[in-house]
Amino acid sequence: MDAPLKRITIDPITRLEGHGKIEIFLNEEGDVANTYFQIPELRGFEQFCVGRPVEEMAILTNRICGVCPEAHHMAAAKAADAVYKVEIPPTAKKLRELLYSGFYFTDHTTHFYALAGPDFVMGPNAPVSERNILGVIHKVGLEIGGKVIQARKNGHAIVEMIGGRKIHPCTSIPGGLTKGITEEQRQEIEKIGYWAVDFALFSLQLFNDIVLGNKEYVDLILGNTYLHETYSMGMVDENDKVNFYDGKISIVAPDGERIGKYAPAEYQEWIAERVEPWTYLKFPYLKKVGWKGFVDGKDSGVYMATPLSRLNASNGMTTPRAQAEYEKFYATLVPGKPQVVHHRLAIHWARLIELLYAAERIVELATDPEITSPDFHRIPTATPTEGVGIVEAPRGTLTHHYWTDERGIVTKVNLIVGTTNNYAPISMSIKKAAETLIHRGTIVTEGMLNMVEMAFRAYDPCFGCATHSLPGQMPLEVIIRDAEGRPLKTLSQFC
Amino acid sequence: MPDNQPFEPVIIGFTCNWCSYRAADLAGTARVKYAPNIRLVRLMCSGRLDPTFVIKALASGADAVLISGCHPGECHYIEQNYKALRRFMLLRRTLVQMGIEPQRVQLVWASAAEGVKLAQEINRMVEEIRALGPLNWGQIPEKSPIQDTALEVAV
Amino acid sequence: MSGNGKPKFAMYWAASCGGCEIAVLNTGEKILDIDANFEVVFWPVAMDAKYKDVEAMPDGSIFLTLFNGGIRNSENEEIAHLLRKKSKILVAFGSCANEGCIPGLANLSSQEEIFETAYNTITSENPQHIWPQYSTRVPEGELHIPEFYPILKTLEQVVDVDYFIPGCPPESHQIAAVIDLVIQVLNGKAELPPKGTMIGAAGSTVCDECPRTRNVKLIKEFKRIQHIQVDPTLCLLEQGVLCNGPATRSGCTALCPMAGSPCVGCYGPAEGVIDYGARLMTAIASVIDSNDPVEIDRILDGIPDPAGQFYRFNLASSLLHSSKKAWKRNGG
Amino acid sequence: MAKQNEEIRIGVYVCHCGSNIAGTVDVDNVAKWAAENLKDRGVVISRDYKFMCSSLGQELIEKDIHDYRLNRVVVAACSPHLHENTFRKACANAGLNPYLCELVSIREQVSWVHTDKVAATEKSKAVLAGGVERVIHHESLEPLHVPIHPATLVVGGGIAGIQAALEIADAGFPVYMVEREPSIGGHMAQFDKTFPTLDCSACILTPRMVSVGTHPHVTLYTWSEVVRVEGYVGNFTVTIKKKARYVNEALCTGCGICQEKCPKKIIDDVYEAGLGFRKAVYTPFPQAVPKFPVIDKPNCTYFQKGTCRACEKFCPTNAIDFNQEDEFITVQVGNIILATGYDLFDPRRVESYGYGRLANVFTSLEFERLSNAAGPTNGNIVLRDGKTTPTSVGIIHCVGSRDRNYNNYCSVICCMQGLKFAHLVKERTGATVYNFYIDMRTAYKAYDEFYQRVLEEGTLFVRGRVAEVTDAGRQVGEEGKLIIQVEDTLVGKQRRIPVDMVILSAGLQPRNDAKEVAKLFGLSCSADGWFIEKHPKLDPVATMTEGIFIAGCVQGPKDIPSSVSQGAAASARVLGRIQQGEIALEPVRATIHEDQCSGCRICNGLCPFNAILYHEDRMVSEINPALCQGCGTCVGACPAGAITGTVFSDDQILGQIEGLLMLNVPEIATLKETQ
Repeated sequence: MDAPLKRITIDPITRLEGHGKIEIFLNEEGDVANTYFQIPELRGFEQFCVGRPVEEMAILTNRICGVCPEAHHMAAAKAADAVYKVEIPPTAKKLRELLYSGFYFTDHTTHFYALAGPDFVMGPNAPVSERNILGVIHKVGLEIGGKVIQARKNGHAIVEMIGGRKIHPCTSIPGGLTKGITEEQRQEIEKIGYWAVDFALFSLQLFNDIVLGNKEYVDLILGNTYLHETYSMGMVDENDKVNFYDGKISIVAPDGERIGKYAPAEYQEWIAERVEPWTYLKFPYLKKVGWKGFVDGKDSGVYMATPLSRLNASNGMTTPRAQAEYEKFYATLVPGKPQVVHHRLAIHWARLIELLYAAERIVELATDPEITSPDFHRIPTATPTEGVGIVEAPRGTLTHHYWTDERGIVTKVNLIVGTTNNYAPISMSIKKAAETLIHRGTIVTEGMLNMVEMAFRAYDPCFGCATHSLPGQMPLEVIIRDAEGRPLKTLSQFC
Repeated sequence: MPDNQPFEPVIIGFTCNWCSYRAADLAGTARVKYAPNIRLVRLMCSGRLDPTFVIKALASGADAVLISGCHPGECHYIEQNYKALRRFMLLRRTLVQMGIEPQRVQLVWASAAEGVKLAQEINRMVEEIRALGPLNWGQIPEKSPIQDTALEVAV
Repeated sequence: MSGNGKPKFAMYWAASCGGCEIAVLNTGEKILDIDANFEVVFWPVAMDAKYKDVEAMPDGSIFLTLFNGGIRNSENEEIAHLLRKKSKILVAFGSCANEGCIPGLANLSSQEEIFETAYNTITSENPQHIWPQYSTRVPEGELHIPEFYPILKTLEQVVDVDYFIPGCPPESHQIAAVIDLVIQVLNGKAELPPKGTMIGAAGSTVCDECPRTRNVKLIKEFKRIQHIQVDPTLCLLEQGVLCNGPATRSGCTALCPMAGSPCVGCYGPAEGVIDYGARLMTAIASVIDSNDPVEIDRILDGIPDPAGQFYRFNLASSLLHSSKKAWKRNGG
Repeated sequence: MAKQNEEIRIGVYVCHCGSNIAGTVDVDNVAKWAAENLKDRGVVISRDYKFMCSSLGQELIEKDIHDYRLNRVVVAACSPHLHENTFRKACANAGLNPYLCELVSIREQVSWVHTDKVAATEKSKAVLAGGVERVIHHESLEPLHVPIHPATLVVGGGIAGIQAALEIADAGFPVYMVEREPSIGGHMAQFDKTFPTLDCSACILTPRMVSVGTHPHVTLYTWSEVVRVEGYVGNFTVTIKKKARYVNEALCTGCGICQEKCPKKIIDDVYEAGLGFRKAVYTPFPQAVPKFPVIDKPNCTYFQKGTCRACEKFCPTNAIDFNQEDEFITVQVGNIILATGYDLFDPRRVESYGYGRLANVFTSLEFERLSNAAGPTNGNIVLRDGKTTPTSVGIIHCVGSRDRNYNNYCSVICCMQGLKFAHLVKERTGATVYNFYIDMRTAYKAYDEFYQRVLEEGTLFVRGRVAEVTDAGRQVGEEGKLIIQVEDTLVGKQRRIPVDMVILSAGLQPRNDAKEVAKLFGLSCSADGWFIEKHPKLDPVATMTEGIFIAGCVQGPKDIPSSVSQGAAASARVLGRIQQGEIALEPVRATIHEDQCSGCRICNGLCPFNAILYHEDRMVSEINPALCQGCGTCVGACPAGAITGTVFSDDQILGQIEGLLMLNVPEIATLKETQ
C-alpha cells in the first residue's frame, strides 16, 4: 500500500458481513479525496435462468431476495405474461395486486418499526444497545411490539392465501394464477384490510408526534446533509397516480419537471447500467441524460427509486386517506414549491404514506365483487417470444426482461432490481456525509457514523437483491489508519 | 494416467443376471477376447438400474457406463427392460445438459446367447471412449484448503 | 439481550436471499424464547453484530449457530470456517446451506459465462468490456472484493456440519419445533439427535402430506402448468404437470401442490437418497406409458429442461455437483 | 449400511482354477494386494489357492472363518452362476450366514477373455475390490420357503413328454398333460422303424400312449393349448384352452363310424405328410390317444354349408355336438415340464434341391409315411405316381443343417435317419442307394455298427455337399431321371448321378412359435430359438425360471433315447421337489418401508407380477413377498428411497461401484486451479 493517502475504511465488518464496504480516502490535507461503496457478491441469475422454462422464472427469481420475493414473483409473472402476449383475467390481476398490497403493508411496517423507527423513537444519539426494535417497544409500550408482529402476520396471511406460501409465493403463472380465493378468505382479508388502515393511520400519527413534533428531527430532515437533487422515478397509473403493480414509469427531473413516462417494454431506451471493476454491482442511470459520475443535478443521469421518488414522480394517490397525507407531505416540506422533495430522510415519511395506501388498497380489492371469481387463469395460446415485466418494489422500480424460444424456454434475461437503482445515490449520500463530517484531521466521532448510517438506511437498501443483506442492516465500523496504514482509532457503530 | 501411456478408459457395465451377465459368462466359456477396460456389475434385471448408479460411476472416476439388458420382449421379468430403456433415455438427456457426451452412457441389448455380440459392443465402446478422452469428473475438495488464518488478509 | 451465562446463539447468512431470516422472524413469539434462553451473540438481522467479539470468543464457545446461504465466494468460506471454529453446534440452515438452492444452478455455467452475461446485458453500457476485479487500483489506492468461486458449494462441502434443516425457506412451524427441541435439550428434557441428522422435517416425501387424490401413475404426455386448467383435487403429476413431490422430503405440509402449483423440491431429497435428481428422474421415467423409443422420445420432449427440473435446488449437492464446463479450465 | 456396531472381518480367497485363472492373472499378486490395500476395509486374511471349489479349498475357508472370526467372505474365482452356492454352503458349514459370502468372477470375465497379463491382473484387483466393498453391506438372510403343489403340468405329448408324465404319474402324483394335436404321440408316431435297432416305432410307442391315456393320475387335454401362466414355483396357476372337438368325449366310444360316413376327404398334411387323406371328422391315426375324433371345422361341410350332419346321423351314441365351444380350464401345479418338440426343416427353402418342384423329391417325413406299413402305400416304397418302384435312390444328408444359409447347428439325427432310409430302401426295393453326406456322424451306442451294416448292404456313399438336384438330363442315361450334381470330395471331382427318387434328410428346427411359448412361460430362447437350459452341462433340463423344466427337442435337436432320458431326468427333478414338499428360494425380494412410503403410487404400475398393493386407508404401498420375483425395478424407481431390495441393495451396488473404481479415481480437479 504505497499510496501517500490516509485511508479510512468504513467497513461493514468486511469478511464477516460482506454486505457492502465503504472505503474513504483522504488526501494529504486530511480532507475526503474519494469514497467507494463496494458490493462484494454476484450470484449470476441472468446467466443460470437461461435454459429454464419461462413459467419457472416467477419461482426462480423469488430467490433473488427473500425480503421482497413477492416483488420478483410479480415482475417475473408479468414478464412471462408478456412473453406469451396474454392478457390475464381481471380477477387474476386484482388477486396479484391484492397479494402485493399485503406484502407492501408487511414490508413497510417492518422497515419503519424495526429499522428506521429506532433512530427517531430512541433518537440518533441513544445508546446502541437500545436503538433497536426492543428499545422501541420498551419506550412506546409493549402493545406496539404486539401490533408490529400482528401487522407482519396479517400481511403474510394475505400473501399466503393468494400466493400459497408466506415466503417465495408460487401461484402466479403465465395467464394468471393457479388458484383463486374463497369467500371465507375474502372476508378474512377484508377484516385485515380495515385493521391495516387503522394501523397505518396510527403509524402516521406516531411519526407526526415523535418526528414532526420534534424540531431537532425536522431540522435534520430538512438539513443539507441528506439533500440530493437527483431525478425521481416511480410507477403511475393512467391518471399519473401512484401504483405498485401496474402502469408506466414516470421520471421527474430535480426541478419537478416530468421528462417522460415509459411503458415497461421501452425501459431500454431510458435505463443504462455502468460497470465498475471494483464492485460486483452495476450502477443504473438515465440513458437519455447520461452518466456524469456520482453527482447531483439535472445533467447527471443519477436517479432515485424510493417511496419518496414515487411520490415525486406521481401527482397523488388513488385512495382518499393516502391522498390527504400526500398533500400534507408536500405542503409541509416544500410549501408552494413544485411537488418534489429531495431530503432523503423524508423517505421515511413517504414510506408511511405508501403504507396507508397499501392498507386502503387491500380494503378496495377485498371488497371487489370480482375478487372471488373462478376466472383466475387464461390459457396462453400465442407463441412465446419476448417480454418485460415491471413492478414497484418497496425499494425501487423492479424490471424483469426475458427472451424465449418458441417452446417458452428462456434464452436471455435482463434484471434491474429495486435497490440497484439507488446504488449511485446511496454512494453519493455516503460521500456527502463523509465530506460534511470529515475535515482536516477531524477526529471521527460516533455521531458521524450514525449520520452516515442514517443516510444509508433512509434508502432501506435491500442488498438481498444485490448481495444479501437485510433492509438497512448495515453495521458500520470505522478504522482510521495513518499513512503507514496503522490503525489509530477504531469506532464501531451498529444498528 | 501418466502422459507417456495411451489413455485407457474405464467403463462400468451394468448387466442383467439373466441375459447380459450370462452373455459375458458365455464369452468367457467360448474364450472370446475383448478389451479389459470394462468392469461389470450384476443386477437381477436392467429394471433394477437406478440412474444414481450411473451418475455415481461417472462421478467416481468412470469414463463411461454401459447398460445392458435383455432384448425388448425377452425380459426375464416380462417387461422391466423397458423401464430401463425409459430411464436411460431421460438420464441421457439430463447428462448431455451437464456436458457429458452421449456416447459415455450407452444401452446395449444382449441375450444370454450373445456373448460374441457383447464382446464386440464392449470393444466398440472402448474405442469410442478412447477417442473421446478421459472424463475425470471434477471432485470437490473434501474440505477446503483455506485456513481460518486467511481471515487476516484483505483490507 | 444480556449474557448472564446463558448459552450463546448465532445466526448468519452467506450466499442467500434473506428468506431464511424472515422465516425465523415469522416464528413470532419463538424469537422471544430464543432471547429468553440464549445470549444472542451474533445475529445481524436482529441485533448489532460485533465481529471482533466473535473472533475474540474461545473456540466452540457458541452453543448453536444457524448458518444459511451457500458458499459462493472466498468471503463466504472464510466466515464458514470462523463460525465452525467458534461453534459447538453448526447447523446448515435452509436449502442454500444444505444443497445450494436456486443459486446453485449457476453450477451449470462456467464462471466466464456468468460474468460475460452479467456485465454485458442489453442495458449494460460496458464498451471496454469491464469485469469486476478481485483487486483494483484506483487513483487513491487499491480496492479488494472477494473471489468469486467457479462453482457454488454447500456448507458441508467446506466445513463439518452437525445438523441440517432443509427448506427454501424452512417452514416457521418446523423452525419453532427445532427451537423447542434445543431448549428442551438445554433443560435436560431431551437428547440431541445423532450428528448429521436432518432436523426440522418429516421422514417421507411431499405426497405424504399432499391431500390430492392419486392413482396408479401412467404418463402419456407432460404438460406445462400454464397450458392447463389445474384440477384442484387430482394429483398434479397425473395431470401431466411435472411435480417434484414424490421425491421431495416432507415437512412443508405440501404448500405448493395445495395451491395448485407443482412442488419445486425445496426440501431436498428424502432420507438416505444420495442423488435427488437421479431419484426423481428414475421415478418419472418409470411411469412413462410407452415401450417404443420414438414415442418415449416424444413424451420426453415434454421435459424441456431435465437438469433444471431434477436439480433445481440441489445441483451443488448432487453427485455431479456441476456441469462439466463449470469446473473445466476456461469454461471447458 | 452395515450395522455400525459390527466390526467387519473379511476373508479374501483368490482361485487359480488350475491355470484357467493363474495362466492369465497373477493371482498371488492379487491376493497380496488385497491383504495390503484392503486392510482398512476390513480384510483380515487374503489367500490364493489352486482350486477354491475343491473340498480342500472349501475347508480352507471354513477353517479361516473359525480362526479369524470372519464375518464376510469374498471369493474371486469363476462365475457366481457356477459356484456361488458352493461357497455359500462352505460358509454355512462354518456357521456363517451363506449370504455374507460374495463370489466375483475373474475367470469368465477376466482370465478367459483377456490376454494382457498386467491388464488382467489389474482388472482382477478392481473386481475383487468391488466384491469387498459390496460384501461389507451384505446382511444375514434366510431363504424363502415355498410349498410345492404336488401336481405337475407337462406340455407336449411327444415321447419326451410321455416319458416325463408317466414317471411322475407312476410315482403317484397328479399330472396334467396338454397336447396341441388331437392325439398324443408326436413325431415318433409318424415313424415306421427307429434306428439303430429298427424296431417298429408304433409297437414301442403305442403302449406308452395308452398308459398315458388310461393312467389314473394323468389328466389328458389334447386338442388344447396353454394360454396363461401365473404364479411362481410351487404354485403356478395355468389356464388351458380346450378347443371344441364337436364330439362329446363322455359319449364317444371311438367306434370310428363317423369317420367312415364322413363324405369329405382332405389331404392330411400333418400326420400323412400330405401323402394320404383323412376325413373332416378324424383321428390322426388308428392308435390315436385319446380315441375321440375331432371335427375339422374349416373343412366340415356342415360348418361351411350348413348341410350334411352325416356323422351326427350315424353316430350310435349321439356323441356329435356341433354346438360345442372352446373351454377354458384352470389348474394349479407346482412344477411345469415343457416338451414341445421341434418342427421339421422345410426343404422347399433349399430351392436347388427341387422339393415341391420335382415330383420325386421326398422329405424324410414323407418317406417315413411311405415306408410305414400303416401308411398311404401300405409300406410300399414307390414314386409319386403311387405305383412305380424306384431302381435308384439318392439320400441327401444335412438338408438345412450345418449350413450358414439355414441353420448352423447339426441336427444330430439326420445321419442315422439317412442310414435307416438307405437300409429300408435296399431291403424293400433292392434299388441302388446313394447317401450324400458331409461328415458321417454316428455317435452313441450301436450307431456306428448300424453304419457298418448299411455299408455291407452295398449302399453307396458319396462325401460332399449336393449342389443341385435337377431333371434336366444332358447325357445318355439321364433322361427321365433326377440328376444329383455333387462334388465327390474323396475323389475330388464333380459327379452327376441319375436317380429315380431323392430323399432329403431334413434337419430339425425350433417350433415356429417357440418365442411366444418362451414368453408365455417366462423363459428365454437361444439365438437359434432352442430354449435355454440352466446350465449346458450340469443342468440341461432346468431353466432360469424356478419350477419350469425342459425335455426333448425343445432344448435342442436329439434322438429318441436322449429325449426319453431328458423326460425322465426332468420328472426326477420334479419328483424330488414334490417329495420335499417345499423349496427354498433365494431371498431376493423387495420391501417397502411404510414410514418412508408417501403413497405416491409411482411403483404401483411397475410390477408385472402384481406384487405391489396400495392401501387406500393408510395411503401406503406394500409388497407381497410371495409374488415378488426380486427384479428390483420398484427399488430402482421409488423416488423416496422407501423400497429396499435384499441381495442387490443400493448400498451393495454403490459400494461395488466404488470398489471397482478404487484403483483409478481421477486426480482431484481442484477448483482453485480453475480460477
